[in-house]
Amino acid sequence: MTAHEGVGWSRDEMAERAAMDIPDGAYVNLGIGIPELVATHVPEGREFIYHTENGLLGMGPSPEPGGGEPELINAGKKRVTAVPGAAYFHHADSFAMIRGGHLDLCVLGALQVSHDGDLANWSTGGPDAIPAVGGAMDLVAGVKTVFVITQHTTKDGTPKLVEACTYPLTSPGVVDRIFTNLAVIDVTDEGFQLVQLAPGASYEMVASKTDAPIKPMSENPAREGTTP
Amino acid sequence: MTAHEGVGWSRDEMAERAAMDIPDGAYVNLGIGIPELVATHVPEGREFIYHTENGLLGMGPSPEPGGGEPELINAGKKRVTAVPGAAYFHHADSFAMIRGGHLDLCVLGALQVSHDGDLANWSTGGPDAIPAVGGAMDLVAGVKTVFVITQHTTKDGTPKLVEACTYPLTSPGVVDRIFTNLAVIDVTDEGFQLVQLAPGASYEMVASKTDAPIKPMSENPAREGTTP
Amino acid sequence: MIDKRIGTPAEAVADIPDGATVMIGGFGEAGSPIELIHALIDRGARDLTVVNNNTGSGEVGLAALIKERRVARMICSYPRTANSTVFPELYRNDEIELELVPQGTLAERIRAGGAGIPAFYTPTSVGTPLSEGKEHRRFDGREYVLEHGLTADFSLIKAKVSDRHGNLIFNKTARNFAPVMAMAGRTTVVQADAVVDAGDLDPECIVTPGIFVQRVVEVTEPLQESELVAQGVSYP
Amino acid sequence: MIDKRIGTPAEAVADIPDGATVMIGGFGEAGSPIELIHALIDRGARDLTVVNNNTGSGEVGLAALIKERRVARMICSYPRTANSTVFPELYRNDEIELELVPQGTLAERIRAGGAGIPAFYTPTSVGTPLSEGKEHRRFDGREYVLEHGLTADFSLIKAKVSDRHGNLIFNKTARNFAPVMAMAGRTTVVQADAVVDAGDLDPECIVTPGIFVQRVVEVTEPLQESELVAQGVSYP
Repeated sequence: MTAHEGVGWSRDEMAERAAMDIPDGAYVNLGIGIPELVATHVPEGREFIYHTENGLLGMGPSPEPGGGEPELINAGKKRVTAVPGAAYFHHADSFAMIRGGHLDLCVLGALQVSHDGDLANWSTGGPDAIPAVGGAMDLVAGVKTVFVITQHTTKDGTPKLVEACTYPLTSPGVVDRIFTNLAVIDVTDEGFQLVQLAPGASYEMVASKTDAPIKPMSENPAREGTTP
Repeated sequence: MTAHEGVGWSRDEMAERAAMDIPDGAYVNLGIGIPELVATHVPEGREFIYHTENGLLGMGPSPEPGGGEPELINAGKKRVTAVPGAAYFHHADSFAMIRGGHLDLCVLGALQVSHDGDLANWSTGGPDAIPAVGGAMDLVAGVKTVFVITQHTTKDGTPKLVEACTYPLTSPGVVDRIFTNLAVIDVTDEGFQLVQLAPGASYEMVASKTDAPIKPMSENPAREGTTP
Repeated sequence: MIDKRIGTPAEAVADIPDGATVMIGGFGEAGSPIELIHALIDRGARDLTVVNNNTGSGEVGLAALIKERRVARMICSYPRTANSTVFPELYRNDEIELELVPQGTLAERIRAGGAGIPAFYTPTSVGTPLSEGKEHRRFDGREYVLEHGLTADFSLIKAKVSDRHGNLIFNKTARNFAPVMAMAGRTTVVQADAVVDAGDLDPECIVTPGIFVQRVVEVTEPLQESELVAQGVSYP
Repeated sequence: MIDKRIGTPAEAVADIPDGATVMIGGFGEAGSPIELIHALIDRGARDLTVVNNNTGSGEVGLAALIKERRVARMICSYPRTANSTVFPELYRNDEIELELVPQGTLAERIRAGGAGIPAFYTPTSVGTPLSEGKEHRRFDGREYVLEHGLTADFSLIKAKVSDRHGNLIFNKTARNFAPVMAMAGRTTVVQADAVVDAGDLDPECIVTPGIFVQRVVEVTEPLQESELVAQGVSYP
């Protein structure tokens, strides 16, 4: 049930595609995992300022392997750098930025996204799972635009884009746009709206791997490729 | 009705007497007026750190007349200095210190103090008065020990220590000790308790100028001169 | 490239409309963005709600804005100070509205507004006329009053140095309300004594990170309110 | 003379009793006051409630405190991280209690506790299992949940430099929770890489003013958690 060879975007291409939709000058928070790769794909002529919730605005690229400092890390606890114009601050100020609506955009991973924009990305709710929420609930509650980057399905082919999340929610109704290995999809008032297909992917393929209705591009061509 | 010549403490002596009751190492906020004079009377061997609510911990003495800077001022908007070890911070952090119970002591002026410890020091409530509260309500709500320095009566002889305040309250039940030109008086669970008489003042004089019962020292000699 | 610099105070306040809520930094004259306030007077916006700890002094800066009848309503803690005559006169004549807020509650309401906190409980003002009609509630046996976050359409503040990202440092007790007002303003306009390049400020010492700032104007030798008042200057 | 210096980590934590609530700074290893935590292990206090963003890694620092069964209850946002095995095992065996709090709510609850705010409303966690059973309320048409301030008997934090008054500066992202925990601890104990005289720090750059600090211990070359974990070190 995995995507065919040569079909769709790689993790890196998904991140690159998401970066294309971030406006110049945006203040951006990147979640752990594929979202972290977005930082390596700033489109020509644009400048983003990356926020990491553990107290740094102006996060720069990873240091050389083996380099960096243990007290200069990102939210994923990986070593990072700081760009000229960076600022350090404490956790309450950092989440004041988030909760107060000062960040333009965040890019998060997902376990499930519903066609109402509900996001589940912190817990499978399993009896043996150690619940761990971090800053995800704060980010979706406060950041103006929420992007999700995720594989279109789990490894065993189960759709992650669904009518209703079965996992515990991170927040209801918060996701604006989803970047998967197969497509770019908006969450609209009428549910999922296909915005763009990955190379080799078809509407039928995307629809068959999505557990909720999804409108093809032709029904709403004006939206294609726009930034929410 | 004013105090007799040679009787009682001057404004400066009242401030000096109050300073004697501030423990070594205390973090102290001084209100506008006579309380400001306390800063000039730090007893030998003690170190106090003065907080001014407009964003400075470690306020130092006034600069030379004509000196100082317009952007280094105290809560009374007078020019001050900063001591070695001082720190600047913003208003929300400053009042977090106050409201959060981090200041040991404040010294405030008063219009009236009741024998329950109610303080009125921000408004006469008159129809033409411009109400102005500043930080007084925050200070008495948050600071551990509240001292009041005030003349024992108004200029026309009306008592300022009363059974019930007639002016709008700053807060009910907050005053611990009062330093007047005639006496040092504690506010106890049983009302006013005389702690010390100023030179030339008698219990009868103090009692006659106080509009509430006041216990003489002999009833509770152990309290004399102690710090609350 | 991110560059928040704007050429003049006039351009920086050109879109402040009638009826706007405007936070203005400063505690007395310390931190008062006097050139931005004068530009706002020139701009002509009326019916403003202004948040400031005081009401200005003399007939310059905030006092001049009030004197020109641009302010319908003041939210402040201490509307009378030395040389403050403009506000008292209008207030006694019922020509300006006043919401009196304890200073710490004012600072916390502004921070809350900027931090996405709609309301909080505080012990300050319980048992006084200033908490009358407000919701009270006990926590752990003590009484508190509910207060609401404050936000503004525009915040006008003064900094010592800004970089092109809007990262700010301040001068001594001129810092006062500026950092929290920067958080609470949907558009925060800064006048800075100096504007430098990104990276020129120590990232450990930045007080207000640039995310809270939208516009920066360099005003290299700002007027000092007390000097103007001493000279009897009246603006405009 | 005000001098908050204490000779050793052991002396600095010698009065932490059984059953205490202890806030411990750090986000992962960055800012973790590892020498103070090890001193707390040596001290032997049990039945602690510990507030930290995580639960430590390997078998040193916070993870070692948990492994020694000193922690009855953790309040944190993210109890599993790389090399975090101690907490998960105890949690699955019902040997430790967990209060899971969103990271921003945790930071704000700690700040509120330190600022004398008993409770506040936040949009975070509305519509999720983490707000179940909590009071909800609408402001301006949006739903919020009531959260309470957090205080601690002791806060243990790490700073880069302290002066003898307890004024602190931090190192990069090791700052994280330390400033708010310093506010919320009735007794705040700091381990600093260096302790200097009053006046040696720039008063404009002090992050935590000394009023929030009660004790300072100099630990000139602090252990680094990730190095110890890589070496397979287990404390004690």
